[in-house]
Amino acid sequence: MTLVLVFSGLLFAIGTYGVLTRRNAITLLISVEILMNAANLNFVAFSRLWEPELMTGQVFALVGISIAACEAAVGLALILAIFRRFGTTDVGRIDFLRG
Amino acid sequence: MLDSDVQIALFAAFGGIAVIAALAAVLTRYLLRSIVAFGAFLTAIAGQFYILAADFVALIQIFVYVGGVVVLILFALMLSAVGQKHPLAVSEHRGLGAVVAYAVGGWLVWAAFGQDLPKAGQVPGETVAFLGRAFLDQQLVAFEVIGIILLAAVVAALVIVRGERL
Amino acid sequence: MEVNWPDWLNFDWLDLGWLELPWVDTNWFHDNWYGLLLLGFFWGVVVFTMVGALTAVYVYVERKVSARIQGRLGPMETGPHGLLQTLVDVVKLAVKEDVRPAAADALAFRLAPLLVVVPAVMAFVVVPFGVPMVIRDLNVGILYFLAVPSVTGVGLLLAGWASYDNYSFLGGLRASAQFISYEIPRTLAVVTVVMLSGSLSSAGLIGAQADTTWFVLLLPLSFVIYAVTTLAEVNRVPFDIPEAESELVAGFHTEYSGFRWSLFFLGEYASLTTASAFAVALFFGGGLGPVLPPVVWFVLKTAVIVFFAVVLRFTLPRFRQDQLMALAWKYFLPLSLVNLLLAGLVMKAVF
Amino acid sequence: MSDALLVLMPFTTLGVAVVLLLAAALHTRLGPDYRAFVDRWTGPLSVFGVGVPFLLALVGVFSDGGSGPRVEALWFSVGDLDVFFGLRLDGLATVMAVVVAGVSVLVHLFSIGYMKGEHGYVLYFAELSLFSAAMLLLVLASNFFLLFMAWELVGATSYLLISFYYHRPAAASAGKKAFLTTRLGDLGFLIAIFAIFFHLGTLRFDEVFAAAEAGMLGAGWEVAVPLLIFAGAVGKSAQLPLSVWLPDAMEGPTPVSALIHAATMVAAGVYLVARTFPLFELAPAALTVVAWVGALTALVAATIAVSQRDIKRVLAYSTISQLGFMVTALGAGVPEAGMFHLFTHAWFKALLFLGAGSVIHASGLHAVSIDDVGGLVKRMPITAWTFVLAGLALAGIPPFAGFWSKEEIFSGLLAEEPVLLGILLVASFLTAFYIFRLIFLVFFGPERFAHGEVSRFHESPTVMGIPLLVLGAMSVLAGFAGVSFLGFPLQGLMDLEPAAEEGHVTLWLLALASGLGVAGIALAWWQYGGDRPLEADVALRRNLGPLYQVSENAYYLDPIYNRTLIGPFLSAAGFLAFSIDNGLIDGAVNGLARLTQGLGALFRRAQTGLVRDYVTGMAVGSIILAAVLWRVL
Repeated sequence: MTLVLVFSGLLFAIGTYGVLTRRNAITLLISVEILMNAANLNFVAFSRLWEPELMTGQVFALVGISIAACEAAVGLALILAIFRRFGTTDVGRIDFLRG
Repeated sequence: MLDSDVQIALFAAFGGIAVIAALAAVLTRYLLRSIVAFGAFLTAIAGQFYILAADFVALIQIFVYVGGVVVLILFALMLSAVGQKHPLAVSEHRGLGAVVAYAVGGWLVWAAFGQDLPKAGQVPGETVAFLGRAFLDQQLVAFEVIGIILLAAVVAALVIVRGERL
Repeated sequence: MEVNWPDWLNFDWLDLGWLELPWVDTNWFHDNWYGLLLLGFFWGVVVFTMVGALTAVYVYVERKVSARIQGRLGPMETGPHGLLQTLVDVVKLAVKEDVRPAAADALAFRLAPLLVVVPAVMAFVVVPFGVPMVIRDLNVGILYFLAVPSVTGVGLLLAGWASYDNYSFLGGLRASAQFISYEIPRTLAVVTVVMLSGSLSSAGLIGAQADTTWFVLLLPLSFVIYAVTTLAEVNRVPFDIPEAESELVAGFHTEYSGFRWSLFFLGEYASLTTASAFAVALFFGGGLGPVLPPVVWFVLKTAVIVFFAVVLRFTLPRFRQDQLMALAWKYFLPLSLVNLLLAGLVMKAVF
Repeated sequence: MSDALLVLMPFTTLGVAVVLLLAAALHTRLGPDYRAFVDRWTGPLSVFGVGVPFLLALVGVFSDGGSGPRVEALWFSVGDLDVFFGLRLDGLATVMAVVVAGVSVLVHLFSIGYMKGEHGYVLYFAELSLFSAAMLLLVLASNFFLLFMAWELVGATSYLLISFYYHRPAAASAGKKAFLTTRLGDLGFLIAIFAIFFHLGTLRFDEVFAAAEAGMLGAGWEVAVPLLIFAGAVGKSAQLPLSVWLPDAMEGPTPVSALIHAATMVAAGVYLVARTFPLFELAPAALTVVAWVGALTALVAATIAVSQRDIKRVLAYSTISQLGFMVTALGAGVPEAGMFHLFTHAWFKALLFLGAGSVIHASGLHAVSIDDVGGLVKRMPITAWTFVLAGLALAGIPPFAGFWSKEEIFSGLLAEEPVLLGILLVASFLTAFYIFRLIFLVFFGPERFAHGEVSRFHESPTVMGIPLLVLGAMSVLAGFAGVSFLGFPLQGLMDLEPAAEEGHVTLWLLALASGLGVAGIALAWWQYGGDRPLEADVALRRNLGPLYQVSENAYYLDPIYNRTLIGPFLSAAGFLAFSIDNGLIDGAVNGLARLTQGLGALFRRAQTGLVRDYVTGMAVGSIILAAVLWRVL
C-alpha cells in the first residue's frame, strides 16, 4: 500500500513542479492532469484497500476522470481564446490582471 | 491488495514508467514530446489501475483520457501553432518551483511510510456489476453530477471558442 | 517461489491444455513469472500472424472483387489468379526505402504508425471465435474492444502533424475528427447490445444470443448504426476523406513509405477485421450455428461482412467533410440515443 | 418704586439696543425711504432708551432710600449651584444708576450731532445702548454671577466701540489691546468668584458678606479674594499695572471716550470694590495694597499727562489719575469719599471729553493735538467756557464739584494714611497744572490752525451744545450733593459707614488743597499764558531733559510689556504651533497615511497577474496548512 502512496506522492510532486515552472499553457494543463491522475491513483488504491464492494473510491476515480476531461476541454478552449486574443500561450506574458 | 510479488513487480514497473513519462512530459522542451510522454503516462496509470483491481476505471481512463483528452490537447497544440520547431521557454524562477515540489513530494512520501494500513479485503469478481450497482443507488448523486458537469463543460467550451459565431 | 494467485488475476487462460501437447508441461509456465512472460509473447505472435494472414487474404479479395466490379480481372500474373499478389506487395513494401521527411519530428513520425496498428491488433484479444475460444475473456471485454481502438485517434493526428506537410496535416486533422465523432454513436450502439446481453464480457455475449435469438433481429437499428459508424472509424470508402486520393494525395500517411506505410495499411485492415468480427459476435451470434463447429461459423460470418465492406468501397461515392461530420453529430448521435430507448423497450419485451 | 419698574430699568435700554441692532443689520437691505426713517429716529430712540432708567433712578433717589426694591428669579441651576437673576436698587446702586444713566443720556444726545453722516451710524447707537444696558445691569446686579456677566458684556461693548472705526488698523488693535488687558484683570475676578462659590456655596452678595464675616472663607482666601477682586478692578479701571490700554482707547469716537472712558466703565472697578467692601474690610493688608496702587497710579498718570500733546490722551491720563484718587480713598477705608469723587468726576470728565469732541468735530480731523489748534475761545465760546468750568472742577477750585469730593478724600486720608495724602496733594497740584496747560494752549493765546483756515471753526450745533451746558451746570452743582455738613441726602444715601468723625472738617486742609490748585493754574498761566505758548513746551523739554522724556513716553510701559510679556508669549505660541503641531501631530497623521500607502504598495506587488505565482502561493499555503494540521491532529 505504501508503494502506491509513494508513487502517487512522486507523481503529485512532479505535477506540482510542472505547474509551477512551465511557461507554456498546454504543458501547464498537462501538469494539472498529472496531478489529477495522482489523486485518482490514490482513490483507486484506497477503494481497493477498504470495502472493495462499495466501489466508492472507483466512483470517485471515474468522477475525477470526467471532471479532468471537462477541465481539459474548457482549459483548452480558454487557451485557444487567449492565444487568439493575445497571440501567445506563454503564461509568463499573460499578466493583464496585474494589480 | 498487492500481495503477490508479481503484482507488486508489475505495479512497480507501471509506476516507474508513469514517473518517467511524467518527468519527461514536464521537463522536455518540445511540446509534442511532452504530449506524447503524457499519453504514455496515462496508459501506465491505466495499467496501475488494472492491477489495483479497477479494470473498468482503467479502460475508461484509456477511452476518455488517451482517446479524448490527449487528442484534444494535440488539437489545441495544432490550432495554437506553437509548433515543435522552436523549444519552449522555461520559466525563470524554476528554483522556487523545485523547492515547493520537493517539499510537497517529500512530505507526501514521508506521510506514505507513516501509515499502518489494514490488510486488503477480497475483491469481487464482477467489479463492473458492483460499480453499476454503486452508481445507481449509493453514489447516484455522483452519477448525476458527472452528467451535469460534462454538459456544462461542453457548452462552456463551445461558447468560449466560438463566442459570437454560435 | 510459491505463487499464490489471487483468484481474479488467474492466468489459467494461458493454459494450453486444449492443445494436448504431450511433451509440454503446461504448469511450468504458470509456476514462474518468466514463464508467464513467454506465454504472453507466444500469444502475441499468434495473434499478429493471424492478423497478417487475414489481412493478406482480404487485400487479395478486395483487389479481385473491386476489379470484378469494375469489369476487369485484377491481379493475375503473380501465381494462379494472382494469389501471391499480396505476398509480392509485402515483399515490395519491406524492401522499399523507408523515407522520413527531414523536418518531421523523429519521435512522432516513428510512433504514429505503431499507435495505429497496435491498438487494432490488441483488440483481437477479446474477439470470441468460439465460446471457449477467446484469447482472453475479460469481464469488461466489450469495453476493452471500444476503449483500445480509440487510441488510434491519437495515432492519426500524430501522423498528420509529424509529417510536417499541409496535406498530411489536414488529413490527420480530418481523420481524427471523424474518428472521434463517430466513436460516440458507435459506443452507444454497442451499449444497447450490452443492455441485452447483460454483461460486458464477449463470451457472455455469445451465451446470451444462444438463449435468445441473434441480437441483429432484436436490435436491427443498432446494427445499422454500428455498421455505418465502424466504416467511418476505419476510414473505409464512404468515409475515407482522410486518404482521399483526389484531394489530399494520401491523407495522413502521405509522407510514409515502405514498411511504415504498410503498417498503416495493416492497421486499417486489422481494425476492419476486428470490427467486423465483433459485429458478428455482437449481432450475428458469433459461432452459433447448427452444424459446423463455432469457429468455422464465426469465420464464415466475418467473411460475409467483410465482403460487404469491400463491395461498398467501390459503389458509394465519398462524403464531403462537412456532410460527414454533420452526419455523425446531427443524425447518428440522436439516432443512437433513440436507439437506446428502443433497446430498453426491447429488453422489457424480451426478458 | 415697585419691583416691576426696577426690572424695567435695564431692559428698556436692552430692548432699544436689540431693536437698533436689527435696524443696523437690515439697514443696507431695505429701500432708501426706510433708511431715512431709521436714521431720523435712531438718535431719539436711544436717548429714550437711556432716559427712562435715568428718570427711574431719580425716582429711586428721592424714594425711601435705604434698601430699595429687589427682584429675584431663579435663572438656571447647575448641580448644587442655583444662579438667580437678581436686581437690587440700594443706595450705592442708585448713585451709580444716576451717574450712568445721566451721563448716557447726555452722551447719546451729543452723539446725534457728533456722529451725523458717519458710516455705521445706526450700529454705533445700537452698541452704545447695549453698553448702557450692560452698565445698568452691572450696577443693579445683586449677585456675583450676574455682575460678572454684565462686567464681561461691558468689556465686549467697549471693545466694539473702541474699534468702531475698524477700517483703521490703529483702532482695531487698540480695541484688541483694551479687551485683552481688561480680560487679564477679569481673570483674577473670576478666580475670586470661583473661590467664593467653592467656599461659601452661594453667589448672592448679602449671603456672601454674611458668610465671609463668619469667617467661612478660611485664612488664606480671606486676603486672596479681595485682592483678586481688586485685580478685576485694576484691569477695568486702568490702574497702574494694567493702565496701558486706556490712552490707546482714545482711537474710538470721542462721545464713546466720554461715556465709557470717563464716567461709567472705568468707574465700574471702583464701584466693584465699593460694592464688595465688607470683604476688603476683613483683610487690612488688601486695603493697604489698594491704597498704595491708587496713590501711585494717581501720581504717575498725573506726571505723564503733563507732557502729552494729543488733547484726548491728556484727558485719558487725567482719568487714570483721578481713578487713582478714588482707589486710594477706597484703600484708606473711606469708600463713600471715593464714590462721591466718582460721582462728581463723572460729570466734569464727561464734559471735558465732550468739549474735546466738539473741538475735534469742528476741526474735521480725526485727532487734534495741541500743536494743531489754538485760541479757539473767540470762535467756540460755549465749548471753551464749559471746558474752563470743567477744568476748574478738575483742579479742585473751591466752589466747583471737584473741590468737595477731593476734600472728602483728603480729610479721610488725613486720619488714616498721611503719607498717601502727601502723594495725592502733589498729584492734585499736577492735575491743575496740566489741565490749564491744555486750556491755555487750545483755547487762549493767538488763533492757530495748522491744517487750514481757522475760520472754519464754528460753535457746535445746539444738540451738542445742550449736553455741554448741562454738564457745565453739574460740574458746579454736583459738589454740593455730597457735602456732609450741608446734610445732603447723597452722603446718607450710600449705606456705607460714614467718615471717621461726623461733621468735623479741618480748615487748614481745605485751604492747602485749594491753594495748590490755584498754584497749579498760576504756573500753567505763567508758562503758556503768553502769545507764543508752544515755545513753553520746548523750554520745558530742554530744562527738564530726561524727566520730560520719561513722562512723554508714559514711563515706557508699552515697550516693557512687549518685551517681557508679549514677546515670550508669542515665541512660545510659535513653538507650539510649528514644532509641536506641525511636527508632532501632523507628522503622526501623515506618517500613518504614508504607512498604509506603503503597506498597500507592498501587497500590490503580490498581485503579479501571473497564474504561476498564484499557484505557487496556493501550493506553499497548502503545505503549511497541511503541516499545521498534521501536527495538530
